[in-house]
Amino acid sequence: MMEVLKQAGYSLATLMVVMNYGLLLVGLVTIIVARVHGRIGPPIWQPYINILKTLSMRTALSHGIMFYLGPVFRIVGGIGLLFFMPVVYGSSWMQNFSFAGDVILVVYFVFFGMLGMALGAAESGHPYSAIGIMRGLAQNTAAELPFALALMALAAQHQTLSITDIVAAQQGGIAHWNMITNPVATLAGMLAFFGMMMHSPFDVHLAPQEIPIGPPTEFHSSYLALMQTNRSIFHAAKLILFMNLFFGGATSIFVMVVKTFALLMVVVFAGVVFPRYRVEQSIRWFIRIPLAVGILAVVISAWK
Amino acid sequence: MKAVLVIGLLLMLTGFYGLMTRRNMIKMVLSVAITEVGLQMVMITAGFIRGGTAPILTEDITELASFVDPVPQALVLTAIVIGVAVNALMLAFIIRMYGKRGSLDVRDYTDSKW
Amino acid sequence: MIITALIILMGVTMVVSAVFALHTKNLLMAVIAVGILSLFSSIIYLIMQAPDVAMTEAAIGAGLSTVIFLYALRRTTDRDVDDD
Amino acid sequence: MVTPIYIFIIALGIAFLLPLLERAKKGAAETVFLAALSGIALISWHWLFSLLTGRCEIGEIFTAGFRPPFSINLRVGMEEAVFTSAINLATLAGAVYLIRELSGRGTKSMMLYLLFVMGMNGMVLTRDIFNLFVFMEITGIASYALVALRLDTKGLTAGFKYAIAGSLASIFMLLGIIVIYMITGTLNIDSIASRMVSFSGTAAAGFVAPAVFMLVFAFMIEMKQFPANGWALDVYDSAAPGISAMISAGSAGAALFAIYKILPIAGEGWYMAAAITGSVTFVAANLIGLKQERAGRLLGYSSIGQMGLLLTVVSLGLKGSLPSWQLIAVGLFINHLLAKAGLFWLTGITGEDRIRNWGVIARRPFLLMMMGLFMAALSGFPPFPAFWSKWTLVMSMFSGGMKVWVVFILLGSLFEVAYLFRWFGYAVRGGVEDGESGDIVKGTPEKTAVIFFGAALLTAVAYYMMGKMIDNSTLMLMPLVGAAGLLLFERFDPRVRGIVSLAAVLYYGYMIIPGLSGMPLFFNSFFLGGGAIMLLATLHRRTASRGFYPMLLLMIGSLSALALSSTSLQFFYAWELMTFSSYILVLRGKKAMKPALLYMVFSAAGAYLVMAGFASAGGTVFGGAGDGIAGMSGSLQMLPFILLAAGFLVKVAGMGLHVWAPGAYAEAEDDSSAIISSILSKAGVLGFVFLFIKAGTAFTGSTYLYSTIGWIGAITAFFGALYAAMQEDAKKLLAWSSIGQVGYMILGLAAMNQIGWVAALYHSVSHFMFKGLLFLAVAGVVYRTGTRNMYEMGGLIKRMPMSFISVMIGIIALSGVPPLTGFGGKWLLYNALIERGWYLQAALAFFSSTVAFLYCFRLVHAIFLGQAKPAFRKIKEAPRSLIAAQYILIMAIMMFSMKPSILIKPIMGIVGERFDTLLTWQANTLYSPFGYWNGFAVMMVVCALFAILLVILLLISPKPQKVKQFNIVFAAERPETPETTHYAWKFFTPYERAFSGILKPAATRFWNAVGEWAEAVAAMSRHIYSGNTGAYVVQIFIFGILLFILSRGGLS
Amino acid sequence: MIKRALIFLVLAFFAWQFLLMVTGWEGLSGLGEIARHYMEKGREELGAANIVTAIVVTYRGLDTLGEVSVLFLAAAGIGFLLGAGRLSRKQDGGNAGGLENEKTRRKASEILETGSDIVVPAIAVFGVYIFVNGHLSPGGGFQGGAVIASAIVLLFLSHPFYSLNHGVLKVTESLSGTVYVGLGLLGLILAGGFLDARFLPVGEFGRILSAGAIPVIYSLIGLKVGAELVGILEQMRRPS
Repeated sequence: MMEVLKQAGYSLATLMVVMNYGLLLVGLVTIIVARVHGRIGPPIWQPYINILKTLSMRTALSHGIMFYLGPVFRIVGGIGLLFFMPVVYGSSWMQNFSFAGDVILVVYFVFFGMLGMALGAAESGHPYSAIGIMRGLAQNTAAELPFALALMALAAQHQTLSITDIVAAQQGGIAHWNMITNPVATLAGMLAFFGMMMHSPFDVHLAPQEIPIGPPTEFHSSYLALMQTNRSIFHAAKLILFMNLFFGGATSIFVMVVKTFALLMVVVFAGVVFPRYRVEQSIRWFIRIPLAVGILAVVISAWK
Repeated sequence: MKAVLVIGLLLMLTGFYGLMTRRNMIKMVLSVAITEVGLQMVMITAGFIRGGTAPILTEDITELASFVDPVPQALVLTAIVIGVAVNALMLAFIIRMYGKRGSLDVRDYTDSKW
Repeated sequence: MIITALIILMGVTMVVSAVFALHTKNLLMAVIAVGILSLFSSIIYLIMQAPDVAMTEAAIGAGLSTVIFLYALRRTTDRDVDDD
Repeated sequence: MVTPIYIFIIALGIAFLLPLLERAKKGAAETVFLAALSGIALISWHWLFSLLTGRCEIGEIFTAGFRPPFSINLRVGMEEAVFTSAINLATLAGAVYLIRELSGRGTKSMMLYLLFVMGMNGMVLTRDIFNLFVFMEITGIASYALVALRLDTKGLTAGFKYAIAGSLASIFMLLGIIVIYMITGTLNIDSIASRMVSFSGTAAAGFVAPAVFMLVFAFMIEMKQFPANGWALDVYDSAAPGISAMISAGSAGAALFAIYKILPIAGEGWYMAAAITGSVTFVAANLIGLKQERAGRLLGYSSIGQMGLLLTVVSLGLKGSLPSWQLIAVGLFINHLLAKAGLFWLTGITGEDRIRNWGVIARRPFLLMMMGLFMAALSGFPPFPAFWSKWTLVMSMFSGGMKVWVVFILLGSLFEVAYLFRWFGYAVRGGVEDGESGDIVKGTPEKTAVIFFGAALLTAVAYYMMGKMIDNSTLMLMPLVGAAGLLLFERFDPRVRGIVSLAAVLYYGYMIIPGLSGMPLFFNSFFLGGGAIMLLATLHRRTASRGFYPMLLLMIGSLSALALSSTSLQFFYAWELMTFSSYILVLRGKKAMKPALLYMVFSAAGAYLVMAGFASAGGTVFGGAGDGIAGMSGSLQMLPFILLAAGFLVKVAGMGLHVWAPGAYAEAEDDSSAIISSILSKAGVLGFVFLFIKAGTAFTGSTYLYSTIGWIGAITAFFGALYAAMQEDAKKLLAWSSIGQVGYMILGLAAMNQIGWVAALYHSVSHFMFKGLLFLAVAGVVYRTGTRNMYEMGGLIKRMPMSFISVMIGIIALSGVPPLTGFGGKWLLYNALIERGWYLQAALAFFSSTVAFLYCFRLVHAIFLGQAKPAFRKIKEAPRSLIAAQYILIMAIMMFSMKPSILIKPIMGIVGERFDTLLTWQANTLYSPFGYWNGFAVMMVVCALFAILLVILLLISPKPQKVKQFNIVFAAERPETPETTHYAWKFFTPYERAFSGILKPAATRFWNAVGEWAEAVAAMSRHIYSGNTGAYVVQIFIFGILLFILSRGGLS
Repeated sequence: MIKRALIFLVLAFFAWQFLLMVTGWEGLSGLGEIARHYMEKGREELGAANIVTAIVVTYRGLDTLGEVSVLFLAAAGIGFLLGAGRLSRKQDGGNAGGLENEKTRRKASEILETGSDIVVPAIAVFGVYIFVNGHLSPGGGFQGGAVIASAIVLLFLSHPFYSLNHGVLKVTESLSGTVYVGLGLLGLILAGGFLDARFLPVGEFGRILSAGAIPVIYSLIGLKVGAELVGILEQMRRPS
């Protein structure tokens, strides 16, 4: 029992670290995008301001029970993703609850949050919410195809599904990273990653929120605060997942920050130069090149 | 007595021909009748023995080989009666059908098909 | 020998009358032709040593059967239909 | 013993006397007539009984006081006794049925009928070839006249055609007989047969051959062989149904017996030709029957087909190629006799010839039930005689190496099933097309009684045969007994029937489950437990639900029997019972006519594949009695494996063979859908389990076969999910989902390792729970809203919160999101596939499960979220019994999610030592060679997070102001009609567009094309039956030429 | 065109088959097994001179009973078809030709009428003679019956309005048939089997009253056949 409680405490600490890191990253990305566009952009702590602002909102509307449950689902998904994954290799306190499950559990947890989000937004009864959800779901599921293949390629390569074991196998220098030892799988994974991070050009499902209405704006006050928090956690957690899978994991928080930041930059810079895809375009894109790359990855990995 | 055999078979062929080509139902029945006559001739030939006499015993029994075979004759007897009975029945059908439609053409009676 | 010739002669007549019966437009003639055919056949049966059959054929095949046909004709029509 | 001569004495004596009774008291003639028929029947039954009990020897009866061959003799052996008894029974019943018509036409018609019966008896009994001819003429002439009983143009024409064909047959017969007499010097069939042998190969053979040919030709015409059977069809079509019944049942049987006597005379060279002719007729008649729209003629095609089949059996039997052919022939014959007569009789009662209008019968449940029974018998469903015959036939043919024959016979049977059940579909669901809807079918009491008598007799014969054929018949009979017992409750309130059924299932389970172990235990607990829960859900029924509970009970019982079966026959028996009962359940749906037919045709095809599979394995797929599923091991050959796998793939709706499934699952009644989709779909899984156990992996080609099946499973999973996402209809969505989910199970099983099997079985249970839950929830929604289109719903969360929770739990479990049960199945599956090295399949399965997410969301969103429609603002929560069943399932899901080990550990035990042990438990963590999963911990973490975060949210959020659902802003305006803004129709359009390349329903198109092609061939072929007597004559002659060519092929 | 080709094909095929029969035909060189038996033993077994009759009535008696049944059936069938219901062409809207009514039927000439009055009884008596002597000379029940029927035909021709006494006909038809079956039954009870004619003494060869019950049976057959044929003719003649 003590073990569990101790682990829970450690995990909460990890959560705090990652959450703050995630919030900063969000702010940073906003600035970078603004600079690329030739604007100054908001300060880096803008996400904190946003959360505080929304938390202090006094008016609140509720459409029903799912309005509560949706954001909770969502954040459980985000935190769960983080909690079932080792953040720093070798660190005892940053192992979280990774003893409870392997990479399959982790990737399925991605859906948990998505589902909650979708349910909550849909209860609002606003058609744009539904459209946004539909787009998000459609695109994300399509991105899962190359990701699944990349995952299987890794499983074939390492004969394990345990993230810890996969990270362990990549220790000992950059030459051992899956990026090097299994470049095709990494490529497939990264292509999927673009979609999963929902950055441009795969950010069309966020469009309804740009029209001043849609899921995030329909949620407001504390609900929105919860969701924005989650967004940062979720973001960071996905980066950590990919870092663990393809880029040798991290042996310290510092390495983790460097690697995930680099990873994010790739996505952001790759994204800003492309125009936004429509949903069916992005789906088509995923079931062409990334799919082919993924299959190639599996074939090559299984061959060995 | 191959001549009778040939005649019988020729009549049968003629009957087949008529049955296939005639559209008049009475002529179809006539074709059947012709075929039957041919058949009966074949049957009689089958029982014929060269030099044999009719299978009717007399007081002074002669040697048996001098009779023709009586069995086919008995069979033909039956066949004739049955044939005529069936033909008569078919004609009754035709009369009744004619009563319905006023036609003897078999092509006018294709109500049930396919 | 004469008998064979007679049979052949009758046979030819029978086949001819059969063909005639099938081709004539007059059904009455057709029925009568078949009747004649039957009658000839009964003569042949007699020659073939089958008196019982000959009698039956003459009485039933040639006689009553023809009458039945004629009755049937009377109750329908004696006109033929077109064959194709 | 009463000499059978009295049959003729009674018939002739009474027939000659009847005219004198014309003026006698009314009813006297009828009484005498029926008494005479009864007397005739009694004589034959007396013989049959004495022979069966061994009280007498075969009877040889000499006439005229001389021994054969000098006079005509008769024989009553077993075969003769069976045939005359059956014929006399049918004709007696037929006479009772027809008595009003006959008496209305005067004594002449009764005389005709009496002599008709006598003629048939004579045909069976006589041992003299010319006497056979005479009796054939008697039968023939009587039937020519009887065909015209109604004196309408159609009947008269048919009688005339019949007479012409009969005359031709007798001409050829006489020509053959006289030549045979000439060379053998005798007319006695037994002496001829022995003497004919000596002629083969001698100089006389060249002269004899044409005569023998003509003899056989004549009997083939009498047997109505294709294509020389146009006249016969017109006869069945045109005669009064009661007469058609007698011709189809009686005189066809007598003709069959005649040819059975004749073929040995013709010699062995003819057996093959006759068998081929019979098969061609069987296939052709049934094929052409596909296009038939009129009941009488449809039955005509079926009759002719059956005669062809019987001819094949008899010929092959005589040839010595079919070991137990007598049993096959008698079974088929009696089955045909009673079932066909029964259907003709029903046609007579309804008086409706167009099958489209057979909806008239639906208002008479008793008649409809009789019709269903006859249909089942005719299509060879158990327990009817044809089932046992067909099974034995296919077994014998395979063991004799006659595979091609099996193909044709099964093909023909399939056509027959198709058109028979098309008709039955119209009867149940067709309604009445044009007018006259006020008419209620009236049958006179004696007609109804005769039909019931026929059905009862058929059942009795079925019971007798079943006792002879199947091991442990008492156990196998249980489902039928249960269903029949439930029929007694039909008049009670549906709830009473439901409770009785529930009690029956529970009691049966209580009796049977404690004695089981291994796979039978697993599947029985699954089927019976699941069945009980689903039965609970049906208790909301308020409608009459006639026949629902018996069929449901039959289906559950047959599933249990399937799992208990220890021989191939038992398995197939249970399989077919299940097919039939589930077909009826599907057909109960309001718009289920076409889907049910499709279901039936595909199921029948699948069943035939299974049967062929068993046969090709020599009938010994199961080792023998007692060797249940659990006890099997060893390896099969390639062919049986493929056949069985294909058959089971049909049942699990593997991609390409799935076209029946969406309709069948979706169009059944709502609670039936739940049962069919959640329980019945596992029958195919059971099939695969048992097949794979039996086959093992040792045989050649196994690697390719298993990976093929694995791929099919994966592709099925993918397309099932993809199509589900595109459905507008909630039940169709779930139906496609079921198809996809079963794909995972097949994939798991095909992996052939411990993890895969545990995955498949675990997923079966899990799928049962969540899919049953979803279907029941949707059933409740559909019950209240009256629509199945999701876009017509929306916002129901407020009105039906309980159902909403069910659906939400259901979809979380379904989509495989942790912590609920679905995840366990997925996790096990991926591990199994990785172990097997099937990475691509695993990736595809993974992708499928993400696509599953799409439809899951769609289901919950479109029904419960979004904007509510005004029409549904006031609807109530689903009925209590439905909700109760759902919450039982939810509790089960929660329990298994919390502690997966309580489900997985027993399953591991059941899978047992068959494979290398790969899975290990450490406390609550399940270890595979690749990863680990602690379901308990995951559940705890998620619950804790959920609770904590929910509390936080409640603490930090100010008291919210509740707004109405439609209180939304739309481009800065409050929409006037918010309900129109429910975004649900064509929800995943981008997906549809992106995948348009592979979303084309290729399989449906392919099968449609197959169907259309078959129908086109049928439509084309049937035009040879132009109704023109002249053309029929030409066809008869052409048939002669074909037969000749065939015989030459057979001789060489 | 195809049809003609098919018909030609059929005829050619059967012609070929018949040709095979003709070329292979050798004809009987002697009596076969059962024929020999009939010829050798027929006299002592049954005492009939006309072996064909012996075969027809006794050896193959069941055939003959069947044959009589066929005739009976045909008569019943014809009676059923033509007797029941009114024959009206209006049912199907037929037009020309057809049925004659009483007016169009001409009266027969006087000579025919008178002549037939004399000849008809004679023919009938001849018919009876034929079947009574069936076991001795050619002819028998069928031929005799047919002759009697011809007499009636003559009667019909000479007296177009003559109508038969249906009751008598019916009773003859029924009784002769029933008694025939009854005699067969007697054979079963008293002699060797159904239709065995030997329950009456075989008697002296060549006599009318010999050959067991053959003359009796054949006479009944004659009556029966005559009655049936007359019935058929009557039905066919009657213009409804």
